[in-house]
Amino acid sequence: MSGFTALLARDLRLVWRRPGDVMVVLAFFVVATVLFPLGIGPETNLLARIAAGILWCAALFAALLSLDRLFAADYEDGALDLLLLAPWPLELAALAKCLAHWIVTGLPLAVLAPFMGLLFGLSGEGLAALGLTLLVGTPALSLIGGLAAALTLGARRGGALLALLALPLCVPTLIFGAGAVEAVATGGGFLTHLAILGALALLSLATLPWAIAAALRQAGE
Amino acid sequence: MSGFTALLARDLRLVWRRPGDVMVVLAFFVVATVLFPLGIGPETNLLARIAAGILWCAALFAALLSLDRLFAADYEDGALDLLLLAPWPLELAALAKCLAHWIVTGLPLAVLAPFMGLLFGLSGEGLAALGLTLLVGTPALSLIGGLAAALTLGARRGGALLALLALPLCVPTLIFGAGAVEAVATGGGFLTHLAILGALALLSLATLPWAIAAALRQAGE
Amino acid sequence: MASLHVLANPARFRRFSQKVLPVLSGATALVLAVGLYLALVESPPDYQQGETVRIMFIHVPSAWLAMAGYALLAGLGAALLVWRHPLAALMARAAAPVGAVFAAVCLLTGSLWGRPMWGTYWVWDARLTSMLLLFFLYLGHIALSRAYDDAERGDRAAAILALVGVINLPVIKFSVDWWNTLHQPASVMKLGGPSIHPAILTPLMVMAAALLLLFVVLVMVRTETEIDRRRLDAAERAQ
Amino acid sequence: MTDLEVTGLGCRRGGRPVFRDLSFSLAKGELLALTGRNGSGKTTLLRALALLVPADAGAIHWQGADVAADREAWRRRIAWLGHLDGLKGDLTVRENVATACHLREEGTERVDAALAAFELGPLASRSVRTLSAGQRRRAALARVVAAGARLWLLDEPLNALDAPSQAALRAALGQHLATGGLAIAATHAPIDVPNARTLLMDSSPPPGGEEHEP
Amino acid sequence: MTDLEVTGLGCRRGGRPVFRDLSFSLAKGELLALTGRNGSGKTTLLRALALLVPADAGAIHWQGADVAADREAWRRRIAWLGHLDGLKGDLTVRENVATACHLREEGTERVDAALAAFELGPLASRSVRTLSAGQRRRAALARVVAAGARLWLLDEPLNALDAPSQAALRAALGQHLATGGLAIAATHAPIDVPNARTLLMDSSPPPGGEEHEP
Ligand code: HEM
Ligand SMILES: Nc1ncnc2c1ncn2[C@@H]1O[C@H](COP(=O)(O)OP(=O)(O)OP(=O)(O)O)[C@@H](O)[C@H]1O
Ligand SMILES: Nc1ncnc2c1ncn2[C@@H]1O[C@H](COP(=O)(O)OP(=O)(O)OP(=O)(O)O)[C@@H](O)[C@H]1O
Ligand SMILES: [Mg+2]
Ligand SMILES: [Mg+2]
Repeated sequence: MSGFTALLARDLRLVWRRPGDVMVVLAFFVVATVLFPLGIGPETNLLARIAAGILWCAALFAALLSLDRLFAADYEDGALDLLLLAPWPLELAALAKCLAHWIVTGLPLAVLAPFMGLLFGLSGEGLAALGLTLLVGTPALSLIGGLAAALTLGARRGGALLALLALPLCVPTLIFGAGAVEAVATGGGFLTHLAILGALALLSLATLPWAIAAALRQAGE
Repeated sequence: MSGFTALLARDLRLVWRRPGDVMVVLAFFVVATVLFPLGIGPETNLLARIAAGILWCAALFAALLSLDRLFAADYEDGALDLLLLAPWPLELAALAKCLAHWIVTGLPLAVLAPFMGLLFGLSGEGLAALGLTLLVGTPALSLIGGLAAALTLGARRGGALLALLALPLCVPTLIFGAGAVEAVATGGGFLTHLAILGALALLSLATLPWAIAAALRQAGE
Repeated sequence: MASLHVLANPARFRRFSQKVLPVLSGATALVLAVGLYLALVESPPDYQQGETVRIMFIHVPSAWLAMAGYALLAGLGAALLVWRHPLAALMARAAAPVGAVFAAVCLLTGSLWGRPMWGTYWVWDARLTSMLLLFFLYLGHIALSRAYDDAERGDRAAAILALVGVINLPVIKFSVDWWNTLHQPASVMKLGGPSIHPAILTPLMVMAAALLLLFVVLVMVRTETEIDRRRLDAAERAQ
Repeated sequence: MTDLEVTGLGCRRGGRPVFRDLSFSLAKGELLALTGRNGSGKTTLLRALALLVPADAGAIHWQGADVAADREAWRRRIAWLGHLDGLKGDLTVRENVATACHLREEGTERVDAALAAFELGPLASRSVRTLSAGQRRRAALARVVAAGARLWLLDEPLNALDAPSQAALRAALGQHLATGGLAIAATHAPIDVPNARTLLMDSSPPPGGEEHEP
Repeated sequence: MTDLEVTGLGCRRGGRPVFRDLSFSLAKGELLALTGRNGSGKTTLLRALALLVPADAGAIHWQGADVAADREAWRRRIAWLGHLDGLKGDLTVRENVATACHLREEGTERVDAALAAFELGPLASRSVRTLSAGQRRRAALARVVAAGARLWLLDEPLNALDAPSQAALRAALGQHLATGGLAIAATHAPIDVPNARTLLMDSSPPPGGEEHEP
């Protein structure tokens, strides 16, 4: 078994031991989307108008809330040292951990979101756009969040401030994700948006594993 | 010095040592609120209409995001045992920790929110209402979140579970907080809402420290 | 109260439930059959809503039982925390998913009903929203009680949550009512007001009794399962 | 005269009984060293004595009174050193020790002596995060000394200490006992102080006797 | 024939030099015991040898080649036991050890023997979260044994172990050395194995010699 597979399998198994954990993230997503109508008021037209933004925001929050322990657990129990000492590239380890996170959060969120869209009265096409953009956009969120999680490990005072830099990195993904759904609502096509989202995800994939690995090495010192 | 003061001072000092942590919460709040104008488009009427709900929701999420380490840090480094063994009521310790959390998140959020409200085109009166309701309402959020944080100690996937537990309980505060700002916008008085928010905060204050202490004792076993 | 106290012992509960369960199950089947007959065959279609009115006979009792179920959880939580009844934890564990299912049934039947009635699966109505929040409270309870390796810790944490939740339930309901009436006074969901015709009221009540019995049977069966599971754990550990 | 009297104590962890029917008593100036196999219940016993873990059965009496009756008075009498150090990485050594005193609602007049006892003077204003394992353990021990409690509950206090620090611990313990204190310490290495008695926790049911987890 | 050759190694932590100009060499079948005061740099040295902490100066050679040249080959040669156990509480003991082997891209054929060496058979399917401190430490040691690496780097391996487990560790170390392995262990207690040499880390600048934190 390659180390990459082993790590992926381990993380998925850890989640499998407590299947409730995935449910919790999804439940959080549902609760969060419900909170916005409670804050804004129950007018159906208004809600349909802002549904895309709300659902994408809630997905971001759900991803972020489940990300903060991504590396911290390994850091605190010493398992991070074992990853740093594994005889294969740390970049792959970073990728495996982000992939495991995406499988247990991004993927289910993309499946669930269209159902929540129903509550907000989105059209059928809008629902499809929502699911697709989330499917394409969430890998970038997992990677960016993974970077923030790695940067905030341990002692460095600057860590928190660096995370502050990572947050705005999510903004483009959100804008194009929410924008795609709205484009559908206003009669436009969403393929351009989807392509841009895909490009963002690929860009993250091509750069962030290195950044995450560097941050993890810092934390190991 | 009483134990309560000592604990409060310790927690504030810990935050003071890492001011970045507070900055991240505030930055999160700003990013989350800025996102909506970006996603929804520049229709001023619409934005002003939903401003209260968005800002209150964002404040709620920001508060929750920072809550998950409230007791977890003490739990993991063994300092919780010292609190459990302190010769004064644990309920006071719970209160001190929630108060410290409020001082470093609720209070700055209440100060910052009116500035963000400007972006949404809220009226002067609406801005005042926003700041005041946050000032009165956020203590309840800190206490409810504190309970969720204490209940999830030692459980995995703390952050998301915490939010799932806390969010439904935060609904009344959210509704009256956002409602107050909207009442101002529609010409109504917001003092009733403020009074209800105050009542909610007092209700939390009167009940939750006991629940938190009970949850902490469980965690110490 | 004294008789309840006797049941606090899991072994005694077993003996009691083994005697009572067959009778209770039979009664449930009987009342359910009568109720379904009354609801589906006997009662007239509504002059406005047509045949879909029959959804109500499931929908409304489910709503009641979901609410009663949470009160039961809180009571069991208090019993666990204050009197340390060992059975209370097992019963709460058994009851929470049952209550959640009734809440889900209420939500599902309601939104299926909403489609023909309101033309949409969902509106942000106060009653709907507060039932949704109750469902979330159930979810939180279930997730928390299963979040620990040590089942007893999960039981007690969930008990604390149930107590706090039940204090908050009226507050949530009140605030949601208030929230909705401000923006959307008197929504579509006004059927006959309190004056329901006996032709509808009778099957409704019989169905409510049937589902209540079903609730009790389910909780008892699940409690027995929980007792067995704990026994098994203990036996394995003692080896 | 025995100050501490433990009778018939029993505890379980995760549904498994860890020990049953444990009785002992301890008088002024005495140290009880808990030894036994890994998993025999030393940590559990210490936590039960501190009332952190509820006991299944039995009672703990201090000078004749049940300690569960007045928990706060009991907590004032004990100082705790766990497996974990209980120090805040962002605070300095002195701040950590002083805060612990404040949290007990006591003054900080013993802090300097306690730091000196473990040669922590030069490290006093370093933040704990930058200390080595043994330096942290010493800071945690200084916290115990500064607490000025009658009964010390120590879980593997020798862990990570170098030889001179072990001697410092022995000296501190000796002085604590000489001034009428009591101590209970879980340990795998002998602690050579006068008036030390040993309680061997034997693991019946054996620590490895369990089978599969459910 | 010396396999490991360390020359002129120097490290700093948080801007302070911890040790300077450290040289030693180690041959097949030898154990190097690192001793010295708390804070003298034992942990730092072990981490530097594993390339977890960058060295200021000096070089580490394995059979003549600089280890920094091929980091992955070097990592394959070492097995690590840190202050922290590096175990996942939600996995069982066996799963933890097996996963560690997989992460090294190795098979799991040595796992059973490693568990047996530390009497972990009966605990193998308990989840680590429910173990006592010493039981966890034993699981971490089993992980090291199962790794099948040439060089063991152990940071205070005796911590929290009871006497029989200490003997088990000694036996495992003895066998590792006898089959041509090398080991470096930071420790405060003597490890009685044949072929053990001791390196006393003396703290110049003394561990307490620093002043205020910058
Ligand atoms: C998801 C959607 C729905 C939810 C969550 C929901 C929830 C509830 C709840 C909680 C109750 C119990 C109220 C009480 O007795 O205090 C209730 C009763 C009732 N619901 Fe619904 N409902 C939904 C949809 C509908 C629809 C579409 C209709 C038909 C138009 C409907 C008709 C009724 C009626 C007739 C009652 C009994 C009225 C009464 O007690 O006076 N519901 N519902
Ligand atoms: N993260 C850090 N930042 C700054 N200084 C550190 C850090 N970690 C350790 N030090 C300092 O480096 C020195 C060496 O620490 P190290 O942990 O290597 O000591 P050690 O010999 O392992 O001690 P012990 O026996 O207590 O484990 C100490 O003076 C310590 O205070
Ligand atoms: N949280 C827990 N849940 C379930 N079982 C536990 C838990 N903590 C400890 N145990 C079990 O209880 C028994 C006693 O553990 P305890 O920690 O008291 O042992 P100990 O004597 O301190 O051992 P050590 O010398 O290793 O520190 C062990 O068999 C252990 O596996
Ligand atoms: Mg122990
Ligand atoms: Mg060290």
